[in-house]
Amino acid sequence: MIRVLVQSSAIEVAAEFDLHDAGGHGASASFIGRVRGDHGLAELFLEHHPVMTEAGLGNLAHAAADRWKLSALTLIHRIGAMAPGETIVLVLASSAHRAEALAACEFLIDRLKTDVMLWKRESFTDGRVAWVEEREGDQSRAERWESDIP
Amino acid sequence: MIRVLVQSSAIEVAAEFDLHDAGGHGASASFIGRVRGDHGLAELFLEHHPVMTEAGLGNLAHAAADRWKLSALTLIHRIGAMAPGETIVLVLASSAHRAEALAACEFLIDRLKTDVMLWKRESFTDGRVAWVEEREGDQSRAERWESDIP
Amino acid sequence: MALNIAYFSWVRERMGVADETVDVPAGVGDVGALIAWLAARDARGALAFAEPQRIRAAIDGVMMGPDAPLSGARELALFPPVTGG
Amino acid sequence: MALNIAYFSWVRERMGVADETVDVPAGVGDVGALIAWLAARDARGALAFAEPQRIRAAIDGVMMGPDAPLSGARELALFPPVTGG
Repeated sequence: MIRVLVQSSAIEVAAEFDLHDAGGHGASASFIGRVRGDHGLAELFLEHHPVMTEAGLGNLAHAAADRWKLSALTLIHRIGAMAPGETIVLVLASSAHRAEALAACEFLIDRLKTDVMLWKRESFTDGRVAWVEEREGDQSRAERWESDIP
Repeated sequence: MIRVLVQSSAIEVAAEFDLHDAGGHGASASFIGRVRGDHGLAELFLEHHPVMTEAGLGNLAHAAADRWKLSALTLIHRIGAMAPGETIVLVLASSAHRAEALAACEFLIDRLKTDVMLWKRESFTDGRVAWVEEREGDQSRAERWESDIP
Repeated sequence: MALNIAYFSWVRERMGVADETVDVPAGVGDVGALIAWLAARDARGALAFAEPQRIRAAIDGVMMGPDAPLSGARELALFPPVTGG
Repeated sequence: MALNIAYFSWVRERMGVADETVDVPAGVGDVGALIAWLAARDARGALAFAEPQRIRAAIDGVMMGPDAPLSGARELALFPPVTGG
Protein backbone atom coordinates (compact mmCIF):
# COMPACT_ATOMS: atom_id res chain seq x y z
CA MET A 1 0.00 0.00 0.00
CA ILE A 2 1.40 3.38 -1.04
CA ARG A 3 -0.20 6.32 0.74
CA VAL A 4 0.92 9.82 -0.31
CA LEU A 5 -0.75 12.92 1.12
CA VAL A 6 -0.18 16.67 1.13
CA GLN A 7 -2.46 18.12 3.77
CA SER A 8 -3.07 21.31 5.73
CA SER A 9 -4.64 19.45 8.65
CA ALA A 10 -2.54 17.96 11.47
CA ILE A 11 -0.73 14.68 10.73
CA GLU A 12 -2.17 12.04 13.06
CA VAL A 13 0.96 9.96 13.57
CA ALA A 14 -0.53 7.15 15.70
CA ALA A 15 -3.47 6.68 13.34
CA GLU A 16 -1.13 6.64 10.33
CA PHE A 17 1.05 3.99 11.99
CA ASP A 18 -2.03 1.85 12.65
CA LEU A 19 -3.23 2.19 9.06
CA HIS A 20 0.23 1.40 7.67
CA ASP A 21 0.72 -1.63 9.90
CA ALA A 22 -2.57 -3.26 9.04
CA GLY A 23 -0.77 -5.85 6.96
CA GLY A 24 2.06 -6.61 9.39
CA HIS A 25 5.57 -6.11 8.04
CA GLY A 26 8.94 -7.59 8.97
CA ALA A 27 10.64 -4.24 9.35
CA SER A 28 9.33 -0.68 9.52
CA ALA A 29 11.48 2.44 9.53
CA SER A 30 10.00 5.84 10.16
CA PHE A 31 10.98 9.45 10.25
CA ILE A 32 8.99 12.22 11.88
CA GLY A 33 10.00 15.83 11.35
CA ARG A 34 8.53 18.46 13.66
CA VAL A 35 8.55 22.25 13.82
CA ARG A 36 11.38 23.33 16.12
CA GLY A 37 10.74 26.26 18.43
CA ASP A 38 14.34 27.53 18.15
CA HIS A 39 15.22 31.21 18.09
CA GLY A 40 11.78 32.34 19.20
CA LEU A 41 9.86 30.77 16.33
CA ALA A 42 6.11 31.34 16.69
CA GLU A 43 4.78 29.92 13.42
CA LEU A 44 6.05 28.06 10.40
CA PHE A 45 4.14 28.52 7.17
CA LEU A 46 4.68 26.14 4.24
CA GLU A 47 3.61 27.29 0.79
CA HIS A 48 3.54 24.75 -2.03
CA HIS A 49 3.00 24.40 -5.74
CA PRO A 50 0.13 21.89 -5.56
CA VAL A 51 0.59 20.10 -8.89
CA MET A 52 4.38 19.87 -8.66
CA THR A 53 4.43 18.86 -4.99
CA GLU A 54 1.93 16.09 -5.56
CA ALA A 55 3.78 14.84 -8.63
CA GLY A 56 7.13 15.07 -6.83
CA LEU A 57 5.94 13.11 -3.80
CA GLY A 58 4.22 10.51 -5.96
CA ASN A 59 7.33 9.97 -8.08
CA LEU A 60 9.57 9.70 -5.02
CA ALA A 61 7.22 7.24 -3.34
CA HIS A 62 6.97 4.95 -6.34
CA ALA A 63 10.72 5.07 -6.99
CA ALA A 64 11.44 4.07 -3.38
CA ALA A 65 8.76 1.37 -3.28
CA ASP A 66 10.12 -0.23 -6.45
CA ARG A 67 13.79 0.01 -5.58
CA TRP A 68 13.56 -1.38 -2.04
CA LYS A 69 10.61 -3.72 -2.60
CA LEU A 70 8.56 -2.04 0.09
CA SER A 71 5.46 -3.80 1.36
CA ALA A 72 3.99 -0.46 2.46
CA LEU A 73 4.91 3.20 2.28
CA THR A 74 3.32 6.22 3.93
CA LEU A 75 4.52 9.68 2.93
CA ILE A 76 2.65 12.65 4.35
CA HIS A 77 3.62 16.30 4.13
CA ARG A 78 1.93 19.06 6.03
CA ILE A 79 1.43 22.47 4.40
CA GLY A 80 0.07 25.80 5.66
CA ALA A 81 0.55 27.27 9.13
CA MET A 82 2.06 25.19 11.95
CA ALA A 83 3.10 25.82 15.56
CA PRO A 84 6.34 24.54 17.16
CA GLY A 85 6.08 20.85 18.04
CA GLU A 86 3.66 20.02 15.24
CA THR A 87 4.59 17.35 12.70
CA ILE A 88 5.67 18.62 9.28
CA VAL A 89 6.49 15.32 7.64
CA LEU A 90 5.97 11.62 8.25
CA VAL A 91 7.82 8.91 6.33
CA LEU A 92 7.01 5.29 7.14
CA ALA A 93 8.54 2.53 5.03
CA SER A 94 8.11 -1.21 5.53
CA SER A 95 9.83 -4.15 3.98
CA ALA A 96 10.57 -7.77 4.83
CA HIS A 97 14.09 -6.84 5.92
CA ARG A 98 15.56 -3.99 7.93
CA ALA A 99 18.21 -2.74 5.49
CA GLU A 100 15.60 -1.97 2.81
CA ALA A 101 13.19 -0.22 5.18
CA LEU A 102 15.97 1.95 6.65
CA ALA A 103 17.48 2.86 3.27
CA ALA A 104 14.11 3.78 1.78
CA CYS A 105 13.26 5.97 4.76
CA GLU A 106 16.57 7.82 4.55
CA PHE A 107 16.34 8.24 0.76
CA LEU A 108 12.85 9.68 1.03
CA ILE A 109 13.62 12.19 3.75
CA ASP A 110 16.78 13.39 1.97
CA ARG A 111 15.11 13.74 -1.41
CA LEU A 112 11.99 15.35 0.03
CA LYS A 113 14.09 18.34 1.01
CA THR A 114 14.98 19.17 -2.58
CA ASP A 115 12.43 17.46 -4.83
CA VAL A 116 9.25 18.87 -3.38
CA MET A 117 8.07 22.34 -4.36
CA LEU A 118 7.71 23.86 -0.91
CA TRP A 119 8.79 27.16 0.59
CA LYS A 120 9.08 27.87 4.31
CA ARG A 121 8.24 31.15 5.97
CA GLU A 122 9.11 31.69 9.63
CA SER A 123 7.34 34.11 11.99
CA PHE A 124 9.07 34.91 15.25
CA THR A 125 7.74 36.03 18.62
CA ASP A 126 9.48 39.41 18.13
CA GLY A 127 7.32 40.05 15.05
CA ARG A 128 10.01 39.31 12.46
CA VAL A 129 8.88 37.31 9.41
CA ALA A 130 11.32 35.75 6.94
CA TRP A 131 11.35 33.23 4.12
CA VAL A 132 13.90 30.47 4.76
CA GLU A 133 16.98 30.52 2.48
CA GLU A 134 18.05 27.38 0.63
CA ARG A 135 20.49 25.29 2.68
CA GLU A 136 23.71 23.90 1.17
CA GLY A 137 23.52 20.73 3.26
CA ASP A 138 20.17 19.67 1.83
CA GLN A 139 21.52 19.76 -1.68
CA SER A 140 24.59 17.67 -0.89
CA ARG A 141 22.64 15.05 1.12
CA ALA A 142 20.15 14.69 -1.72
CA GLU A 143 22.95 14.37 -4.28
CA ARG A 144 24.16 11.18 -2.63
CA TRP A 145 21.18 9.54 -4.32
CA GLU A 146 21.60 11.36 -7.64
CA SER A 147 22.26 8.24 -9.70
CA ASP A 148 18.92 6.87 -8.53
CA ILE A 149 16.71 9.61 -9.93
CA PRO A 150 13.66 7.83 -11.32
CA MET B 1 15.48 10.62 28.32
CA ILE B 2 17.10 7.25 27.71
CA ARG B 3 14.73 4.31 28.11
CA VAL B 4 16.20 0.81 27.74
CA LEU B 5 14.09 -2.28 28.38
CA VAL B 6 14.37 -6.04 27.93
CA GLN B 7 10.91 -7.46 28.40
CA SER B 8 8.95 -10.66 27.89
CA SER B 9 5.63 -8.79 27.60
CA ALA B 10 4.41 -7.31 24.31
CA ILE B 11 6.01 -4.04 23.17
CA GLU B 12 3.28 -1.38 23.13
CA VAL B 13 4.55 0.68 20.20
CA ALA B 14 1.97 3.49 20.30
CA ALA B 15 2.38 3.99 24.06
CA GLU B 16 6.16 4.03 23.71
CA PHE B 17 5.95 6.66 20.96
CA ASP B 18 3.75 8.81 23.21
CA LEU B 19 6.11 8.47 26.15
CA HIS B 20 9.15 9.24 23.99
CA ASP B 21 7.54 12.26 22.36
CA ALA B 22 6.50 13.92 25.60
CA GLY B 23 9.24 16.51 25.20
CA GLY B 24 8.73 17.26 21.51
CA HIS B 25 11.77 16.73 19.29
CA GLY B 26 12.81 18.21 15.96
CA ALA B 27 13.41 14.84 14.31
CA SER B 28 12.54 11.29 15.33
CA ALA B 29 13.68 8.16 13.52
CA SER B 30 12.32 4.77 14.43
CA PHE B 31 12.77 1.14 13.57
CA ILE B 32 10.31 -1.61 14.38
CA GLY B 33 11.31 -5.25 13.83
CA ARG B 34 8.56 -7.86 13.81
CA VAL B 35 8.44 -11.65 13.72
CA ARG B 36 8.02 -12.74 10.11
CA GLY B 37 5.73 -15.68 9.43
CA ASP B 38 7.91 -16.97 6.56
CA HIS B 39 8.42 -20.67 5.87
CA GLY B 40 5.61 -21.77 8.18
CA LEU B 41 7.02 -20.20 11.33
CA ALA B 42 4.67 -20.75 14.29
CA GLU B 43 6.71 -19.33 17.16
CA LEU B 44 9.94 -17.47 17.73
CA PHE B 45 11.63 -17.89 21.08
CA LEU B 46 14.39 -15.54 22.20
CA GLU B 47 16.69 -16.68 24.96
CA HIS B 48 19.04 -14.13 26.54
CA HIS B 49 21.87 -13.77 29.01
CA PRO B 50 20.15 -11.24 31.31
CA VAL B 51 23.20 -9.46 32.73
CA MET B 52 25.06 -9.25 29.42
CA THR B 53 22.02 -8.24 27.38
CA GLU B 54 21.13 -5.45 29.77
CA ALA B 55 24.73 -4.20 29.87
CA GLY B 56 25.03 -4.47 26.09
CA LEU B 57 21.84 -2.50 25.43
CA GLY B 58 22.74 0.11 28.03
CA ASN B 59 26.20 0.65 26.55
CA LEU B 60 24.84 0.90 23.02
CA ALA B 61 22.16 3.37 24.08
CA HIS B 62 24.56 5.66 25.91
CA ALA B 63 27.13 5.51 23.11
CA ALA B 64 24.50 6.52 20.54
CA ALA B 65 22.97 9.24 22.73
CA ASP B 66 26.39 10.84 23.29
CA ARG B 67 27.62 10.58 19.75
CA TRP B 68 24.53 11.96 18.02
CA LYS B 69 23.42 14.33 20.80
CA LEU B 70 20.05 12.64 21.08
CA SER B 71 17.31 14.41 22.98
CA ALA B 72 15.57 11.07 23.64
CA LEU B 73 16.21 7.41 22.98
CA THR B 74 13.94 4.41 23.43
CA LEU B 75 15.44 0.93 22.96
CA ILE B 76 13.22 -2.03 23.80
CA HIS B 77 13.92 -5.68 23.09
CA ARG B 78 11.40 -8.42 23.51
CA ILE B 79 12.50 -11.84 24.82
CA GLY B 80 10.71 -15.15 25.31
CA ALA B 81 8.04 -16.64 23.02
CA MET B 82 6.48 -14.56 20.22
CA ALA B 83 4.00 -15.20 17.40
CA PRO B 84 4.40 -13.93 13.80
CA GLY B 85 3.54 -10.24 13.53
CA GLU B 86 4.59 -9.41 17.08
CA THR B 87 7.22 -6.74 17.64
CA ILE B 88 10.70 -8.00 18.59
CA VAL B 89 12.51 -4.71 18.77
CA LEU B 90 11.74 -1.01 18.87
CA VAL B 91 14.36 1.70 18.35
CA LEU B 92 13.25 5.31 18.57
CA ALA B 93 15.86 8.06 18.43
CA SER B 94 15.23 11.80 18.50
CA SER B 95 17.47 14.74 17.89
CA ALA B 96 17.18 18.36 16.83
CA HIS B 97 18.17 17.42 13.26
CA ARG B 98 17.26 14.58 10.95
CA ALA B 99 20.74 13.32 10.04
CA GLU B 100 21.58 12.54 13.69
CA ALA B 101 18.27 10.80 14.43
CA LEU B 102 18.53 8.63 11.31
CA ALA B 103 22.18 7.71 11.86
CA ALA B 104 21.60 6.80 15.51
CA CYS B 105 18.64 4.61 14.61
CA GLU B 106 20.59 2.75 11.95
CA PHE B 107 23.64 2.34 14.20
CA LEU B 108 21.52 0.90 17.00
CA ILE B 109 19.65 -1.60 14.87
CA ASP B 110 22.85 -2.83 13.19
CA ARG B 111 24.79 -3.17 16.42
CA LEU B 112 21.88 -4.77 18.28
CA LYS B 113 22.19 -7.77 16.00
CA THR B 114 25.68 -8.60 17.21
CA ASP B 115 26.22 -6.89 20.56
CA VAL B 116 23.26 -8.28 22.45
CA MET B 117 23.43 -11.75 24.00
CA LEU B 118 20.34 -13.28 22.42
CA TRP B 119 19.67 -16.59 20.75
CA LYS B 120 16.70 -17.28 18.49
CA ARG B 121 14.84 -20.57 18.30
CA GLU B 122 12.23 -21.12 15.59
CA SER B 123 9.28 -23.50 15.84
CA PHE B 124 7.48 -24.35 12.61
CA THR B 125 3.93 -25.46 11.92
CA ASP B 126 5.24 -28.85 10.74
CA GLY B 127 6.69 -29.46 14.23
CA ARG B 128 10.31 -28.76 13.35
CA VAL B 129 12.27 -26.75 15.94
CA ALA B 130 15.68 -25.20 15.21
CA TRP B 131 18.07 -22.69 16.70
CA VAL B 132 18.93 -19.94 14.19
CA GLU B 133 22.50 -20.00 12.86
CA GLU B 134 24.65 -16.85 12.93
CA ARG B 135 24.24 -14.77 9.78
CA GLU B 136 27.24 -13.37 7.89
CA GLY B 137 25.38 -10.23 6.89
CA ASP B 138 24.78 -9.15 10.47
CA GLN B 139 28.47 -9.23 11.23
CA SER B 140 29.45 -7.15 8.20
CA ARG B 141 26.71 -4.54 8.74
CA ALA B 142 27.76 -4.14 12.37
CA GLU B 143 31.43 -3.84 11.41
CA ARG B 144 30.71 -0.67 9.44
CA TRP B 145 30.52 1.00 12.86
CA GLU B 146 33.55 -0.79 14.31
CA SER B 147 35.66 2.32 14.83
CA ASP B 148 32.87 3.70 16.99
CA ILE B 149 32.80 0.97 19.60
CA PRO B 150 32.36 2.75 22.91
CA MET C 1 0.20 35.49 -26.57
CA ALA C 2 -1.74 35.03 -23.32
CA LEU C 3 0.15 33.25 -20.55
CA ASN C 4 -0.85 32.32 -17.00
CA ILE C 5 1.91 33.13 -14.52
CA ALA C 6 1.90 31.81 -10.93
CA TYR C 7 4.19 33.29 -8.26
CA PHE C 8 5.33 31.62 -5.05
CA SER C 9 7.01 32.53 -1.77
CA TRP C 10 8.60 36.00 -1.65
CA VAL C 11 8.17 36.40 -5.41
CA ARG C 12 4.41 36.18 -4.82
CA GLU C 13 4.60 38.63 -1.92
CA ARG C 14 6.60 41.17 -3.92
CA MET C 15 4.34 40.85 -6.94
CA GLY C 16 1.29 41.27 -4.71
CA VAL C 17 -0.66 38.56 -6.56
CA ALA C 18 -0.53 34.76 -6.58
CA ASP C 19 -1.20 34.54 -10.31
CA GLU C 20 -2.13 36.64 -13.31
CA THR C 21 -2.68 36.26 -17.02
CA VAL C 22 -0.37 38.44 -19.10
CA ASP C 23 -0.29 39.25 -22.79
CA VAL C 24 3.29 38.41 -23.70
CA PRO C 25 4.71 41.06 -26.09
CA ALA C 26 6.17 40.00 -29.41
CA GLY C 27 9.93 39.53 -29.02
CA VAL C 28 9.66 38.05 -25.52
CA GLY C 29 10.32 34.46 -26.49
CA ASP C 30 11.84 32.66 -23.52
CA VAL C 31 11.71 32.48 -19.72
CA GLY C 32 14.67 34.81 -19.20
CA ALA C 33 13.21 37.46 -21.52
CA LEU C 34 9.85 37.27 -19.76
CA ILE C 35 11.50 37.75 -16.35
CA ALA C 36 13.36 40.79 -17.71
CA TRP C 37 10.11 42.14 -19.12
CA LEU C 38 8.32 41.69 -15.76
CA ALA C 39 11.22 43.44 -13.98
CA ALA C 40 10.89 46.41 -16.36
CA ARG C 41 7.06 46.51 -16.32
CA ASP C 42 6.51 48.12 -12.90
CA ALA C 43 7.92 48.68 -9.40
CA ARG C 44 6.58 45.38 -8.07
CA GLY C 45 8.28 43.47 -10.88
CA ALA C 46 11.50 45.42 -10.34
CA LEU C 47 11.46 44.36 -6.68
CA ALA C 48 10.54 40.72 -7.31
CA PHE C 49 13.03 40.18 -10.12
CA ALA C 50 15.93 42.43 -9.02
CA GLU C 51 18.15 39.32 -8.83
CA PRO C 52 17.10 37.06 -11.71
CA GLN C 53 19.78 34.47 -10.81
CA ARG C 54 17.75 33.72 -7.66
CA ILE C 55 14.61 32.91 -9.66
CA ARG C 56 13.59 29.40 -10.69
CA ALA C 57 10.95 28.62 -13.30
CA ALA C 58 8.64 25.77 -14.24
CA ILE C 59 6.53 25.48 -17.38
CA ASP C 60 3.43 23.34 -16.91
CA GLY C 61 4.94 21.68 -13.86
CA VAL C 62 8.41 20.98 -15.30
CA MET C 63 11.51 22.88 -14.16
CA MET C 64 13.01 24.96 -16.97
CA GLY C 65 16.07 27.16 -17.47
CA PRO C 66 16.03 30.82 -18.68
CA ASP C 67 16.49 29.72 -22.30
CA ALA C 68 13.29 27.66 -22.37
CA PRO C 69 10.86 28.91 -25.04
CA LEU C 70 7.43 30.11 -23.95
CA SER C 71 5.58 28.94 -27.05
CA GLY C 72 3.00 26.30 -26.16
CA ALA C 73 3.19 27.00 -22.42
CA ARG C 74 -0.07 27.07 -20.46
CA GLU C 75 1.36 28.00 -17.04
CA LEU C 76 4.66 29.55 -16.09
CA ALA C 77 5.55 29.34 -12.40
CA LEU C 78 8.21 31.70 -10.99
CA PHE C 79 9.69 31.23 -7.53
CA PRO C 80 12.88 31.17 -5.41
CA PRO C 81 14.77 27.90 -4.79
CA VAL C 82 12.68 25.52 -2.70
CA THR C 83 13.32 25.30 1.04
CA GLY C 84 10.83 22.60 1.83
CA GLY C 85 10.60 19.10 3.19
CA MET D 1 37.80 -24.77 42.81
CA ALA D 2 34.00 -24.29 42.66
CA LEU D 3 32.72 -22.55 39.53
CA ASN D 4 29.20 -21.63 38.44
CA ILE D 5 28.61 -22.45 34.79
CA ALA D 6 25.60 -21.15 32.82
CA TYR D 7 24.60 -22.66 29.47
CA PHE D 8 22.53 -20.99 26.75
CA SER D 9 20.67 -21.95 23.56
CA TRP D 10 21.45 -25.41 22.19
CA VAL D 11 24.37 -25.80 24.60
CA ARG D 12 21.83 -25.56 27.44
CA GLU D 13 19.49 -28.01 25.71
CA ARG D 14 22.25 -30.56 25.14
CA MET D 15 23.56 -30.22 28.68
CA GLY D 16 20.03 -30.63 30.04
CA VAL D 17 20.53 -27.90 32.65
CA ALA D 18 20.62 -24.10 32.53
CA ASP D 19 23.37 -23.87 35.11
CA GLU D 20 25.39 -25.94 37.53
CA THR D 21 28.21 -25.55 40.02
CA VAL D 22 31.21 -27.75 39.22
CA ASP D 23 34.34 -28.54 41.18
CA VAL D 24 37.06 -27.71 38.66
CA PRO D 25 39.82 -30.38 38.80
CA ALA D 26 43.41 -29.29 39.40
CA GLY D 27 45.12 -28.87 36.02
CA VAL D 28 42.03 -27.38 34.32
CA GLY D 29 43.22 -23.77 34.27
CA ASP D 30 41.56 -22.01 31.35
CA VAL D 31 38.30 -21.84 29.39
CA GLY D 32 39.48 -24.21 26.65
CA ALA D 33 40.62 -26.82 29.15
CA LEU D 34 37.31 -26.62 31.00
CA ILE D 35 35.36 -27.14 27.78
CA ALA D 36 37.52 -30.18 26.98
CA TRP D 37 36.94 -31.52 30.50
CA LEU D 38 33.14 -31.06 30.16
CA ALA D 39 33.22 -32.83 26.78
CA ALA D 40 35.03 -35.78 28.37
CA ARG D 41 32.92 -35.86 31.56
CA ASP D 42 29.75 -37.51 30.19
CA ALA D 43 27.58 -38.08 27.10
CA ARG D 44 25.73 -34.76 27.48
CA GLY D 45 29.02 -32.87 27.58
CA ALA D 46 30.31 -34.84 24.59
CA LEU D 47 27.22 -33.79 22.62
CA ALA D 48 27.24 -30.14 23.69
CA PHE D 49 30.97 -29.62 23.12
CA ALA D 50 31.60 -31.88 20.12
CA GLU D 51 32.65 -28.79 18.11
CA PRO D 52 34.51 -26.51 20.55
CA GLN D 53 35.21 -23.95 17.79
CA ARG D 54 31.45 -23.20 17.75
CA ILE D 55 31.43 -22.34 21.48
CA ARG D 56 31.75 -18.81 22.86
CA ALA D 57 32.51 -18.01 26.49
CA ALA D 58 32.05 -15.15 28.92
CA ILE D 59 33.51 -14.82 32.39
CA ASP D 60 31.44 -12.67 34.74
CA GLY D 61 29.72 -11.03 31.79
CA VAL D 62 32.80 -10.36 29.66
CA MET D 63 33.52 -12.27 26.45
CA MET D 64 36.71 -14.36 26.74
CA GLY D 65 38.80 -16.58 24.47
CA PRO D 66 39.78 -20.20 25.19
CA ASP D 67 43.08 -19.11 26.76
CA ALA D 68 41.38 -17.03 29.47
CA PRO D 69 42.30 -18.25 32.97
CA LEU D 70 39.51 -19.45 35.27
CA SER D 71 41.10 -18.23 38.50
CA GLY D 72 38.96 -15.60 40.16
CA ALA D 73 35.93 -16.33 37.97
CA ARG D 74 32.52 -16.38 39.62
CA GLU D 75 30.43 -17.32 36.58
CA LEU D 76 31.43 -18.91 33.30
CA ALA D 77 28.82 -18.70 30.53
CA LEU D 78 29.08 -21.09 27.56
CA PHE D 79 26.99 -20.63 24.42
CA PRO D 80 26.93 -20.61 20.61
CA PRO D 81 27.44 -17.35 18.65
CA VAL D 82 24.55 -14.97 19.24
CA THR D 83 21.74 -14.76 16.67
CA GLY D 84 19.74 -12.05 18.32
CA GLY D 85 18.51 -8.54 17.76
